[in-house]
Amino acid sequence: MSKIEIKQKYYRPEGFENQFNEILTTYNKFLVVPGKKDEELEKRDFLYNRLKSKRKFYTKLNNPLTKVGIVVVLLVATWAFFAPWLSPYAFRLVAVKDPNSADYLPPSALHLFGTTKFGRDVLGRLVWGARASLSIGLVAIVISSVFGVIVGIISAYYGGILDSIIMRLVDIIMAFPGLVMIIIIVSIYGSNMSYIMLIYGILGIVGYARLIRGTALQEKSRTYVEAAKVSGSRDWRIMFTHILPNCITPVIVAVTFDIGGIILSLAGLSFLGFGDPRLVEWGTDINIAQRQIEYAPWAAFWPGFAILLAVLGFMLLGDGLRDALDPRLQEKN
Amino acid sequence: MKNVKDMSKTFNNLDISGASQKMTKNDVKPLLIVKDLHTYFFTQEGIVKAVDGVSFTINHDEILGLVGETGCGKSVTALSLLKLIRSPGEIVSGEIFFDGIDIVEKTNEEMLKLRGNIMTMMFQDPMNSLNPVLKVGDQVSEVYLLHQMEFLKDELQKAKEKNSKLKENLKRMKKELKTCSPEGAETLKNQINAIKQQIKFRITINDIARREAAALLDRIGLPNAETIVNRYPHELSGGMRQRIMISMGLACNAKLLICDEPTTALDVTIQAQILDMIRELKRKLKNSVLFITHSLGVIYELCDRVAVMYSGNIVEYGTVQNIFKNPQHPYTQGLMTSIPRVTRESRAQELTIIPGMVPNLIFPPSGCRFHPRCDHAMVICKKIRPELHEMPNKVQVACHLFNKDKSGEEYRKLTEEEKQEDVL
Amino acid sequence: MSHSQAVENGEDIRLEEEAYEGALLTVNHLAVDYPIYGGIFMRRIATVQAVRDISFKVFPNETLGIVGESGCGKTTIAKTILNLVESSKGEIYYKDVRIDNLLKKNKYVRQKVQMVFQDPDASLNPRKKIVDIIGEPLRNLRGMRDNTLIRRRVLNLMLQVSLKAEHLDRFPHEFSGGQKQRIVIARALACDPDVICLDEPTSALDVSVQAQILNLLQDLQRKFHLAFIFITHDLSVIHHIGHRIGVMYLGLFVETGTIDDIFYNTQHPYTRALLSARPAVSEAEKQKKIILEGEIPSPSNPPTGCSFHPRCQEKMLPECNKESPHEIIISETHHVWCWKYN
Amino acid sequence: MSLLKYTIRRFLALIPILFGVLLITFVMTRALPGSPVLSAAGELRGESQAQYIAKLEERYGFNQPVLVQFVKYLRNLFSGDWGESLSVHRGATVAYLIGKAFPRTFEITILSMTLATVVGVNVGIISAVNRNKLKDTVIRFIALSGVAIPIFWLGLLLQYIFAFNFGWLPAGRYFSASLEDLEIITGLRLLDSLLLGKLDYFWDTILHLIMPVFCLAFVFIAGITRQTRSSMLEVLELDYVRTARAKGCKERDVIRKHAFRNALIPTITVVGLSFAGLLGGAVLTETTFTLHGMGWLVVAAINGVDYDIINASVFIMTIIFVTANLVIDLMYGIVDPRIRY
Repeated sequence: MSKIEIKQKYYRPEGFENQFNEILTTYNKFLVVPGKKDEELEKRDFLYNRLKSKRKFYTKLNNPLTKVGIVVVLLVATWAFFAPWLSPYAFRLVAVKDPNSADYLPPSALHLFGTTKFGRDVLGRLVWGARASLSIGLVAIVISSVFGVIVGIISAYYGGILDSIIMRLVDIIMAFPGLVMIIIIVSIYGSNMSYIMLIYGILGIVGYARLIRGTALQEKSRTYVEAAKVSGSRDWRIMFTHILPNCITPVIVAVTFDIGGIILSLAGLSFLGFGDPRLVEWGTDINIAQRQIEYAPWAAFWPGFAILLAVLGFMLLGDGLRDALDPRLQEKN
Repeated sequence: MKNVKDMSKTFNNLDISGASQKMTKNDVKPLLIVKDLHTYFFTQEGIVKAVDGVSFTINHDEILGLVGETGCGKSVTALSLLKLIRSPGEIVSGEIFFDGIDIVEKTNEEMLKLRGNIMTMMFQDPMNSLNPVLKVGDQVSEVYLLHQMEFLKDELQKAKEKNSKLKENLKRMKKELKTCSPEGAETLKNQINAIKQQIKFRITINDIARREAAALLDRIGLPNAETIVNRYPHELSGGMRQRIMISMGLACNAKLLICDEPTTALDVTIQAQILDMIRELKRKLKNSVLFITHSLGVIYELCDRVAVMYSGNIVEYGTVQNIFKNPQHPYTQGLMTSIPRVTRESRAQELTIIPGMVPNLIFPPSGCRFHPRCDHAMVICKKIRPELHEMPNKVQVACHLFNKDKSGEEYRKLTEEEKQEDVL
Repeated sequence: MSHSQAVENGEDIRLEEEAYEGALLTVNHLAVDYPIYGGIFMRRIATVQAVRDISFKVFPNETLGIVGESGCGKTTIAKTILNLVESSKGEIYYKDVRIDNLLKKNKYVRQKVQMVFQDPDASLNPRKKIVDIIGEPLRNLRGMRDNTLIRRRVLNLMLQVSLKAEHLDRFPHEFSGGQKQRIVIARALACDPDVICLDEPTSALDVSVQAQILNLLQDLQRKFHLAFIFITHDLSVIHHIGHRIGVMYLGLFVETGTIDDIFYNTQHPYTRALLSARPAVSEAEKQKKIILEGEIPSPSNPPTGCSFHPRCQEKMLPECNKESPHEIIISETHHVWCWKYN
Repeated sequence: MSLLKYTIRRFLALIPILFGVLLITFVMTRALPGSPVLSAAGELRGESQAQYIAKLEERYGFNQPVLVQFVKYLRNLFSGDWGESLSVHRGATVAYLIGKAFPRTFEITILSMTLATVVGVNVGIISAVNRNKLKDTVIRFIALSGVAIPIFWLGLLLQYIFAFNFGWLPAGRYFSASLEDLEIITGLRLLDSLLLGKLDYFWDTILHLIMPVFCLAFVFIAGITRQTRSSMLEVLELDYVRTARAKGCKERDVIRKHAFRNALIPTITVVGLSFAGLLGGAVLTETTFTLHGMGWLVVAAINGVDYDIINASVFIMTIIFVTANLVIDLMYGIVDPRIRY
């Protein structure tokens, strides 16, 4: 075979050119431009989607418990966001001292849930308290999940000594009794809201690092990672565009659960008296009211109920998400 | 061969002897009759018609092969026979008669007595099909414990009697020891020690079952059966695990053994071993086998008759010799030609292929499910689902090509566009 | 079509290159060890010799088949060539460039030597669109950045493997096994490779789909003058598509030769057993079965001498279990490692 | 690798962890604001107070660099001298205080974990078997509330209802003030009172323990139920369960014999870690019910800046935690024969 023949065959495979041009001239010109779609194609896509049922994820979430969870989370978020409009009393009155009212008043028309120490309205504190809990929870979770994911993926992907060192550090922090450690740190740095956020965030990194390391190790051994290497992807690209999207699901679930966990733990901290005293916070309320539990149970009951509600909301949502996202459960049916 | 003798002996008391076999031979009734079976899965996406009108029979002492591609409903058919279909699946209609028993009408409680006893099933992946935390012996002996309780109790009684006899002997000897001379004492002591080793402290029914399991594994040709019963599945190789799966099926000498792709996960040489073993066992035990596979080669080597499945239907059904020599249905023809053959002539030829792919079972094509991929597709193929017809060479084929009168618009050939109309 | 036009259409841009006649890939005495760690301090306590001593050459337009049962090291060879696994001994050359420890850095060689993996399901990232999957090598190796250009080139590749235009923006789980394998092949073709290692490309597929893929591979080979290293355990497939074959057992070749040599002039007892164990589909192919006893020994502790001797039914010489056999040249193309022919 | 070698290897790996924990705790205690000797100075004011503090600091070596103190502390620790309390219970040795607090914690832990495991595992199985039915939904909801409930709030509610409202149960502490004088044999009050044959003491302790044990158990039942349910669901879909059904096993046997042991493995982790966490002291519960166990001790120590108690109790909690981890891993090997060391 002469070189010319080879070239001809090589560059113009039979029939291919015509086929290609034909398709280009019909509807495919839209296909090669990202984001554009052709009408006929869309029709086909519609037929196709009829098969694969895009609503799968939403139908999975369509579980009574999950729906309750979503509603509760939205409710608590609304309280937190619209607290100034929803609260019957201004922040000054529920945070410091209400001069127009007395300590531990039973529920009445004026104070629907009664009052607590310094005559502060329980309902008002309940609404304002959502702010502290949610903002601390959210900030802490963002810190810990972002850094945890980065550390975990690097540790899993490179392995070796780096992995050993990171994991030993993780072991040490994990081995600490969590609440005790937080109490000690809070005692050292003072119970400032921003410190508390940081402490929860930093301590949480460890858990996320370990969580994502586990799944990333599994993903790392999958063939598509090798295929990406063969396609010339660099390490960072493999880590963050190939492996990360495939192991983010458990992180999403864990984040939902952990927001609840942090709110709960924060309440415990305040209950022990280590919370930020200037903050309107549910745990602090219970701490204040616990000595009067015999005479004014409402003052301790409602904040606790609010904690339960908020945490339960996140837990229900997390549970639903896990069911919906878990590939093992998904493949069945 | 020693093994053969042993086997026939033990299986005699399990009520499957040559004599009873002969009696059933005269009876022309087939062992299993499946009529128009429909098994659907009611999922959120829609109804998956996994098995849609399947009929076949299995005779006594015969291997029926069920061949088809992934997702054509082979395994679901097999699971339906044992009523092991789990929610959201359901046997919608159809009849299954096994040895005169109506399986579809049976309650779950009644099925428990049949499963593993007179009909049993082994699965594709022997690693996942054996419980990883139980010893192999326990898993095999469980079948005895479930279905052979009477037999085991008899054996237990025998063993206990033997034990008590030994104990009496021991007592007598001990008495003698006190009175006898010093020279005789030496030999007596040895005898006593020997007996002591034979006496078991306590014999339970589990011990008997485990002993039977070891004996079974031994008969099946596993070396060191005594030690293998005390191993865990992960300590064995793939071939050994598959043998253990087979032995579980044979423990009660089931009349029907359903093998769901038993050799797919194995290497060629091991596959040859296992096929050889199934063939041997079937020859000795004269039971029937439903062999499910996607490999035409295995079917050709092992089976007597074959049913070719496509997308929940049987399209061709007959003896292996006839179908492999002269396939009639376009799908079977396509399958046959798409296998690379190992002959000098076949090398030069390009493989002829079936275009397209297996249809989705939620929205299957109308009429004949094969028509979108068929070269001979006609208008009628799109409208009416063909029934199985008996052909001159005793092969049953479900295809409109073999209708007698083929004139009129109904038999116009479809164009490519028409074929693909409702295919996604 | 001019050069610039070709580039615009995302067509092949390698216009000026010469067709190459010599060996594209040369493997010399390759050995690969996997260490096993254990003990209190997790030190290396043993090695699995996945590949022990393998040499071969691959020429353009040719399919070299590597046949063997699971655990014999065939996949390891492919991975070593692609530098996914490090070799412990031996050299690998692409043309005359030594590539066994270079591949990670050298984009050019990555373009020229590509791989298709066994399980099409696992080798596609489930969270990426098809256009991104096939376009990945273009971005990384060709440095293409323009999305429209990449889409055009990807569309071109997809048409080559008979995929449709509307598949561009779908995700892998929406495809059947055969289509997935086509996607994988299209990705391997993206940068105009010379050599493609095919690691059991059809073993996860159904018979009819397997035939489609085999035909496609043959077409592509003809079109692009590709060299294939076809790894498989299915002898009928390699009989159909292959030109030369090496039969492997426990990390070593036991017999190499052309199709005619191996199938119609079989020498090694293992090859004979493999051939006979393959289930036949017609009277013409039926052979007397040779049932091998036992299973493949563990590669961490291979038998002494000829590694096949514990299962060999023709072993006759005392050397069999003492020393490993030498390479016996039966004809120019046909080599066998067995004491019988010494 | 043999079990022994594996255990040795794991113990060796513990050394750096324990060392790290000790060091970090030590440094952190020294960073705590205030000084343990401040309270010791008591009534003293002004010049004499400063002098007295300086004298005490000199005596305990607090004026030396932290690292020097740490080395000294380590030496003492391993020779058995855990130091003495400066503020919580001035003059008592740390070993004595912990020896008094730990059995109490241990008693509650054993009781509540036994209850939680038995109930949790069974309820979890029931829930998995009835997946997505009403029973399952109710169980899941209760289990999730158990995880979400603030334990101190639950404690307060129970106190309010049973102690203050109905007066059936005592509100807190281990025993009635009149029955304090029980001889100590093991330190476990329930066991001691039985050994001594003093049933009134026994009954009294039980009444005191009902509420805290229920509180703790409720929370841990929730965790164990959830874990058992999800691992059971996973196992029930596996091939060997299908094999068991094909053999003709009854559904009950399929669950008990084939599925349960495989599903147990993740549950062991949850039980083990909860157990370890509880042994380290349930800070919140002990505070709510004024039970003077480990949790109460450590919080009191932090409040009083009592260096040695903090160090020792954190050290003990860590040891319990890592040992529990090791035991869990060894248990895996017993339950799952695939795991070899």
